[in-house]
Amino acid sequence: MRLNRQRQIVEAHDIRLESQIGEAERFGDLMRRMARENRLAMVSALVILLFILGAVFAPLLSPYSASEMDMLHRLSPPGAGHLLGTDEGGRDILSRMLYGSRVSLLVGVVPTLLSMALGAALGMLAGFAGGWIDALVMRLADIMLALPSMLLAMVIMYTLGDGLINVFLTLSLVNWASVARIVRSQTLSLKKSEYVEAARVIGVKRPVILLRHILPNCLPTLIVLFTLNVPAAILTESSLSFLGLGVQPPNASWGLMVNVGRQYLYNAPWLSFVPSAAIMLIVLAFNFLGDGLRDVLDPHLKNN
Amino acid sequence: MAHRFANRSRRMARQAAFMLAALLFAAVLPCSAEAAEDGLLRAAILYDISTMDVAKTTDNYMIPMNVFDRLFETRMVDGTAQVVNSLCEDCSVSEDGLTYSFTLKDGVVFSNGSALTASDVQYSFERLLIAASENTDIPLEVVGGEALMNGEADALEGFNVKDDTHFSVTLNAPNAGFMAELSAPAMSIVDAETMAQVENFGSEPADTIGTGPYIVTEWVANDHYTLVANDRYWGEAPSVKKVIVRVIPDAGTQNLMFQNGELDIIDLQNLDSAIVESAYKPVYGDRIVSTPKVGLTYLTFNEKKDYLSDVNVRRAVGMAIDVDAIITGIYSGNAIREYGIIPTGIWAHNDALTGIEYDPEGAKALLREAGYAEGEISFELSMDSAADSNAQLVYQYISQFLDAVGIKANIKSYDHSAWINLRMSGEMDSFLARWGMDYNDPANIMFTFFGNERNTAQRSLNYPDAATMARVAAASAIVDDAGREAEYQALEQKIIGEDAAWFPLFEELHLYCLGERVAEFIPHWAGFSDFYAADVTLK
Amino acid sequence: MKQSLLRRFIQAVIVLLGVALMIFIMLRVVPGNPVATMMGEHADIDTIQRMTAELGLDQPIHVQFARYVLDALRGDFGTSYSMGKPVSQLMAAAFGNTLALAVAAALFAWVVGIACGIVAAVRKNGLLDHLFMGFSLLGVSMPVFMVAMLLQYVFAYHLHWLPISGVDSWKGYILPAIALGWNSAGSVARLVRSTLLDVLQQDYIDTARAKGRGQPGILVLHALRNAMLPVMTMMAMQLSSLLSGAVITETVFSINGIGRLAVQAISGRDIPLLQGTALFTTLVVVLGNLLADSLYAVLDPRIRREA
Amino acid sequence: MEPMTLRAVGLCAGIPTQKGEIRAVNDVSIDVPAGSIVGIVGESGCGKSMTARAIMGLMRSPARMTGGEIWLNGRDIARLPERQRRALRGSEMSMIFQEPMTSLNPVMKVGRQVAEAVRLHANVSRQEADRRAVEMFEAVGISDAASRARCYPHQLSGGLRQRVMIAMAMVCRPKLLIADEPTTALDVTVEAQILRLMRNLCDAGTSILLISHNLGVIAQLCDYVYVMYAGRIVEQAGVIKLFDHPAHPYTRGLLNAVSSLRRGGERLDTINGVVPNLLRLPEGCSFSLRCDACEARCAQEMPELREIAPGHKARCHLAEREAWS
Repeated sequence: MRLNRQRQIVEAHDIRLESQIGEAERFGDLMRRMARENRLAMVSALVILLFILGAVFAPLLSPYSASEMDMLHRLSPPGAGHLLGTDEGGRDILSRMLYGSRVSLLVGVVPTLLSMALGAALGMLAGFAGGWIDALVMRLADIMLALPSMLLAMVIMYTLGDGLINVFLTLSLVNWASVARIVRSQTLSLKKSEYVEAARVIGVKRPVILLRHILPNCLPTLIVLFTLNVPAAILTESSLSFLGLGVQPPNASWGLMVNVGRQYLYNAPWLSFVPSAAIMLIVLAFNFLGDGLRDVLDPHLKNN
Repeated sequence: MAHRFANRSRRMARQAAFMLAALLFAAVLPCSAEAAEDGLLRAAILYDISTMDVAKTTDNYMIPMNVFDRLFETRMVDGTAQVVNSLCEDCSVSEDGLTYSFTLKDGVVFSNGSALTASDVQYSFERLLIAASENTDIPLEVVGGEALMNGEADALEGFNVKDDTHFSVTLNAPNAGFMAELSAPAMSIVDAETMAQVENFGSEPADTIGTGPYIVTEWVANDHYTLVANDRYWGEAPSVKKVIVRVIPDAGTQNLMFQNGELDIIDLQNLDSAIVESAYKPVYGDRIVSTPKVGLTYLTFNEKKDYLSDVNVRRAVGMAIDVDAIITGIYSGNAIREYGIIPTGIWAHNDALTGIEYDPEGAKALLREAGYAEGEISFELSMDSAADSNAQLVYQYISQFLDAVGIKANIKSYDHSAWINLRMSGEMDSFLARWGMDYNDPANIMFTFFGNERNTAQRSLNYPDAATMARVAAASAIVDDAGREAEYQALEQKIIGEDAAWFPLFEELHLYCLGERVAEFIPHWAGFSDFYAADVTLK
Repeated sequence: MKQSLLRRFIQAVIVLLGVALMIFIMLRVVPGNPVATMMGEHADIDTIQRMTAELGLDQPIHVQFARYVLDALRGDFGTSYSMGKPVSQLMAAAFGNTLALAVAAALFAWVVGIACGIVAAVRKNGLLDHLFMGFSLLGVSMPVFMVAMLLQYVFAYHLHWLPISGVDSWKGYILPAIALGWNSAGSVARLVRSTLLDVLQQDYIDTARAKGRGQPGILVLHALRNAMLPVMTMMAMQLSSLLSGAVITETVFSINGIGRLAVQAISGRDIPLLQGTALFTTLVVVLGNLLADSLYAVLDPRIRREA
Repeated sequence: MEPMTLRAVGLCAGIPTQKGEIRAVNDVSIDVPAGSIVGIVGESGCGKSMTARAIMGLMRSPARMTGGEIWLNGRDIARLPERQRRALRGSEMSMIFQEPMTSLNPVMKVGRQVAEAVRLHANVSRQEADRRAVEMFEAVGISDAASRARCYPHQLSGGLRQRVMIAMAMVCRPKLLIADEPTTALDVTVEAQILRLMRNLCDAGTSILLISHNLGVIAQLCDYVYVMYAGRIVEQAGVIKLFDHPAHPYTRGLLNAVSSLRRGGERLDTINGVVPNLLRLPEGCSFSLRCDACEARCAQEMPELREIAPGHKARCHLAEREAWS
């Protein structure tokens, strides 16, 4: 009997230990579990890290200065001298990509996150509250969707100046409406589900319901929308540069390089393909990382 | 029983797939570009014209040039642009250079049969001052023009009609370039009788009647317009019987359509010179027509702004820029270096004129002597984002050249309207632009930029020397050509040589490429994109 | 239902007025004088001032706005400064092309998008899943002009299967529709996959399987209908953005559409044309969202009273 | 031997993971005689639901059946191709689940969801299927059946929804009904009605395999009971014999946890320790760690499921001694 008793005490002891460590360790554990189970998500996290490092250490890594024009080697294909070729001004594309990634990564991520946050909040509020709040938010969204975004960008530029912050503001204002509408549609059906009504019955305050019950269920859709809006933001930034908001020549961003490369698509396609491939890569990385996160965090998918 | 349901869905799926394949196959039947009927010329433009009424535009000249005539035309005659008679049979000028007596060609009719008379010419002058018109400066030179425009008079005093084919025009002040001005598209002759009956002259093809070699039969906004040979034309019937000009807003698409045989002529200025060098010159070498785009690409300095008000800074900027490198690097040699204001191809152009040469070290020394520290000077290079790709490259190349001598030229893009607005406000630091000549007379550029205090402010030059500007205004009135030429060249030396008020760069060449169906093409004397369809001969 | 439709109609009018007013205000803030732009390089200041006065642009803003609204109510949307033609006539011609292009692009996008989304969800983490998701991400991150020009270069220029530009025959719509729809297809596929994966985990799917319903039946009758709600919202918004014109595709394939008109209006500060295109876009957005909201009730009975 | 509706022999099912195969169902054999109600009881996670799903062929990927035979009305359906196996679901055998709240398609009328089962297995018109559905609603005790059929799930109470589930399962008169925790989500009064309904169905000729962790429900309804622990059957017997003479310590522990309520007042008897991790099962008897009567032999050697009395088997070395006391 004694043999057994000791074994039981040891087991009981383990259980208590585990519960005390609790939340903090759990997140680390989730990440390790994701790493083990979802190699793709880990590779994506690595790719994103590489891009960030490339942006931060652009001056050290870029073989040439990003704006040095060398008209003799104009539009030369990727090769010995220039790893990714040169652009219409004879500038080294690899260097411009590294410097350009600073703006493009920021422009791709920050305004998208802002517009997602704003859109999700207003969408949930509209869907959950209903009535005049819903009408007000949705009509505001209609106006934002209808207003010509270029005009909106110019208004922001001429009132608040042309800094990068205003590029973020413009892109967030332009994008939140579509996120709001999709989150609202999901909230409408989620709010009727039993666990939400149960929460309401026991008097849980509305914001807590939204955050703890509705938001996690919108997570998969939000992650998908994030991966769709990042490339759109990077490409839209270039149309803002033409208006004088954001990156100005001779500097460059990926979006600007893609659009300027348009005229040379037939005889120098790498001008557009290289930045476009970079955008594609970063989007793939965000997408698989998002999938990985969702699988780990989403209770439904835990069992398989 | 369950299986029947499964079978049915499988059968339906098979039928759908079959239908889809058939549909796809039908769509895939090769459709080659439809063969062009003979006598048809197919051309393309990037942006649609905004009007056919010459009074309401200062750049859409294709329809005015082909559907209307003027008293005179400017034509390339053995290499130089000459003013030749058109509707005007003969013209004589009074001793004091103020009164011009004209004899109209007899028997000329408009395309709707209405006869051309001197009163039509008078109506064409007066119309530019009454209707909401943009081209008032030439008719304003005629006596009573101001009064008519302000409504104090109901006819142009200086214009008197003797009979159907004779009339005379009296100017406020002698202007040697007047006959050249009458060949400008703005001075197209319209029919007074027709104008009284139609309401949509300029927007409806049927109401837009002229005496020219073509009539306009169709204009679908943002899509295309069609010109057909005018069988009542007084002159020689043109080789091209029909012209379809399509609006193709993408240069890449125009390039594909031309190489696919869907266009008979393509304006290569819309394509980047690198593409012209690699895709056109080796393949179509002999079918490329090149002519100077008579005008001037220049870099301005706003003398109201700090740093740019100092002539040493302006000279140093000039010395820092290697214009020849720009011409070879960006324009692949398709441009002529310019040193003054009056561009090559315009009367009184001074070939012997020399200017600031590329000397970066000299520029640095000059700046040091003038007391500027390295990198102290900075100003804004305002770029119109609607400018073509070559121009945008020149901006960046200039910025790099200036950076090399320690001058910070920060490029800032503007959308088209904002750019024009800033320039006209007189507050734009510096910008690069091209002025295309309307008619073959130095005043068309000299007066526009340095004619008076308001003109130079409107171009953000703010040239301070009022005395010189007075001389420029007066130069138009010099009657004898030799004296007038000497005066213009002296003014050029003062404004550019001494004051370096702006930095002239070059005059672009305009390249066109002809399709197999075109035998010969004579471009517009000033290298406009618009051309006389009558100057095209098909095979 | 009738009562809520009336409410929505009133809200639509408010939105239309709101957009029109905001555009007037925005044009005040943004520099650029339409007359100066219209007249180009060679115009001088006197003429510009005279023309500005003639067009009444020097009036105070509320006068201009009131006059615009009154004219609009009478159906007169003014004459475009830059095109010299009545705005309504320009819009009518352009809308025909844009409508055809939008419908073709939407059909392509939704058929391909939903199909790829379903297959990717069913074959989760399989080869097809990664292939389709790769295509959809390619579609989302490749700029529209690149897709358009490549399609044009290969299928029109090299293979001569389809016209390079212009939409005189229905074949002219195929390439632009694919170029325009490609991006939307990518988004729809991504969302369908994600929501479908979520729905396939639900208990009622097991019930359906317990009833003996096969996988295709489950997908169409049970899973898809539940998964479509957020997807349908995205599709409604895609349709309204397609209907408000696609300037890049219209430019590459030389289609006279609303997109080009709108961009021309903005860069030329062509106020009547800008108001016309913006109000049209607002109408399309409002109707699109109204359609989407009312379809919610059809799709999800739980929301029937709400919408 | 009376005809057997269901004979599952040596059923095995598992979930492949990076760390190895989780053997959730390990050599489980279950017989359901015609017209009887057989119960499977055990703590959650012991594999009883997985067994039910294995029999129905509704494994949720990546879980999958790895072995064993399933005889339904004298035919082994385990190896049937999916298409034929599917034809049986809903017609020969059907299943109802624990959560009535989420087991019905929220966007489809309940009547149509039941009619769908009819149309899947009987080649009848839509009207005929609807009629049968309404008829079935009345059979399961749903009042005002016709209008209820036109409602959507969220408009019905939990009890009603479970009745709809039962109607859906029974509409094609299946020989076998598998009920996975049918009344767990319902309150006691509704639970009683549902149990009475199931008893009537059984009397009408449908054999029922009831999965539950609630010994009260098992006692009230079942004729024969299987006790499962850590993926294996540890004891099986007639319901009376099992409740009176439990042979396996685990069964006794379960019964003590329930019976102590009747004695009132004192602390609840609990089985100490936790259900072991299926990946790291202890040597010998899986219950050894938590068993009070554990001996050295139990820790080394896995006991056989031995017949210790007619119709009464137990998987424990000391089973005989317990049976007598």
